[in-house]
Amino acid sequence: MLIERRSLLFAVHRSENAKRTGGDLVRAISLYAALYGVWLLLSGFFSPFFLGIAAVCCALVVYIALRMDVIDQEGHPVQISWRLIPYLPWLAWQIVRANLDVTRRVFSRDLDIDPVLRWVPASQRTDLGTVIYANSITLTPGTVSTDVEPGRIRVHALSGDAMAELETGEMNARVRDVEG
Amino acid sequence: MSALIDGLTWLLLLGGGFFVVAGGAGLLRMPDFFTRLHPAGLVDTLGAVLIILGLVLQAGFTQVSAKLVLVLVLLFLTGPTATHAVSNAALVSGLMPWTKRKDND
Amino acid sequence: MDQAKGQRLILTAPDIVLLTLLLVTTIALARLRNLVAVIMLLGLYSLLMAVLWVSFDAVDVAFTEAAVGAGVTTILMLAAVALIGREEKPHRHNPLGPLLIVVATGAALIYATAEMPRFGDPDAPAQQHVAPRYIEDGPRETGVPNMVTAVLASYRGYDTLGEITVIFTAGIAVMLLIGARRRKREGDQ
Amino acid sequence: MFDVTAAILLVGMAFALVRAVLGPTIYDRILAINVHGTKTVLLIAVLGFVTERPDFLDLSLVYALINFIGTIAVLKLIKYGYLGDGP
Repeated sequence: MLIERRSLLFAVHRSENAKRTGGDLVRAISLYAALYGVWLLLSGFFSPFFLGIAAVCCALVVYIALRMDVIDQEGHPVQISWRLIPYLPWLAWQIVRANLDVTRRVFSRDLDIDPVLRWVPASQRTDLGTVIYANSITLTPGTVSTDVEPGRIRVHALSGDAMAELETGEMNARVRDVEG
Repeated sequence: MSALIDGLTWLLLLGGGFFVVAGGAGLLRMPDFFTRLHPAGLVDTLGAVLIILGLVLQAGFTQVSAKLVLVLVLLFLTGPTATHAVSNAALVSGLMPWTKRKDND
Repeated sequence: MDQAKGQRLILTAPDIVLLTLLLVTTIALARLRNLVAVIMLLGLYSLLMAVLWVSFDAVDVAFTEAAVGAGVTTILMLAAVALIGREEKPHRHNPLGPLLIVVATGAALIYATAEMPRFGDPDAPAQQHVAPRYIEDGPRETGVPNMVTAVLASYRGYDTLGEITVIFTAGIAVMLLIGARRRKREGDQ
Repeated sequence: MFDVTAAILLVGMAFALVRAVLGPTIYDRILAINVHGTKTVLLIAVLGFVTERPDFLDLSLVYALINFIGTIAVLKLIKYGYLGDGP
């Protein structure tokens, strides 16, 4: 039941190794730093009064996050952030290409579409990797991930071409590289 | 320099507007729910990116630009998740995707 | 804010488009029978309304509309629909009487607006009374950068405290009611 | 140039609104309202530039979040029939 309920959002299983470790403290501190940074960015006031309020508010949010038990590898993925950098430009290029393709189909006179619904393999080791892969599929117009199971993703594609491109497995391999 | 930035902004804003309208038109033209998911993606991705980039060009290196980029990041994190959730819910509820060939199983 | 914007008398083109979209949404709302669809369209109505507030330069109202109208209200009404079912029952009474009352009330309200000052009129009583003091001395006296927040949380602090107490009490009462119901159902199983 | 963009966005919003009113399934409406929400976020950002007060952007941020939470809450109710921890 727990798995099914979580699947509404991410459709992944909570991994067994997500038990509490010393890494939690590091993650809590880095979450605090990130929250404080966002506060400074949004507020733009630097008087001691506002900086003090910021410190209290961020501490409260971190405390609530700790109580909700959402500070784990999945909720606060510090370990893969730098490996995402080479992946994002490639993804952006894919998104641009897919956008042009879908736009052409939308405006073509007889709606040049041939939708398919099929499972594609997802060979990521971690849940987070699978989520990145599934979200990358959805971000690329023309393909939408509709269901996620361990090791495979059910994809609805607007055309056979988009599905064929996904089935070459290039995106799958690149997301696996992001995991390291 | 200013004219160049203005020209680029025009280009980005009109480009973004084009994709936003294309997404809306697709939403109306497509035959069923699952095919409508794809034009919705147009609005979420290039439509949003181009318009926000155009605004960033006009705002320059300021707090406004930082907020605009934050809006973009939020849209990119929540957009696909919401799309996945709605398509998954539709699939689970038994909605069948429209297909071109009637003999498809 | 520049003068020309503040003193405008007629609606601008975006306002008219937004009002038209609001009208379409309202008609669809009245015709729909599926309550979940109704709640979602109400969220959309709030969305349009907030943009209209922004267009009227009332950003703080737009904030409230966004947080309360589209956010909290949607969730509360969904929670209510989860308890009462998703389809509206067909009407049994004649809708003509209520329609007459609504039309009469609306006409009276529109008649009353004739007495109101022009939109954004700097000579209106609301702009002449205490507003200049808040605008000129607010930042110095309260140390709060946002003027609306300065008025709500400082000049009218006790008033706001009373409001929050009322809302807090109501919230706790609602949670107790819903929570009690859930526990009873668990006991049944 | 910002008013032109605002006009284009309004056209896009009208399209999404028509789809939200027509349906036919509940999921079509959710999708249309989600798209409409994205366009609203963009429109509020653009309107801030039209009136030359870009501090309206905080509202865009709030909307980007609320739109997402609303969508997920509606879907949760439809899929499971309850909102809290369950009946």
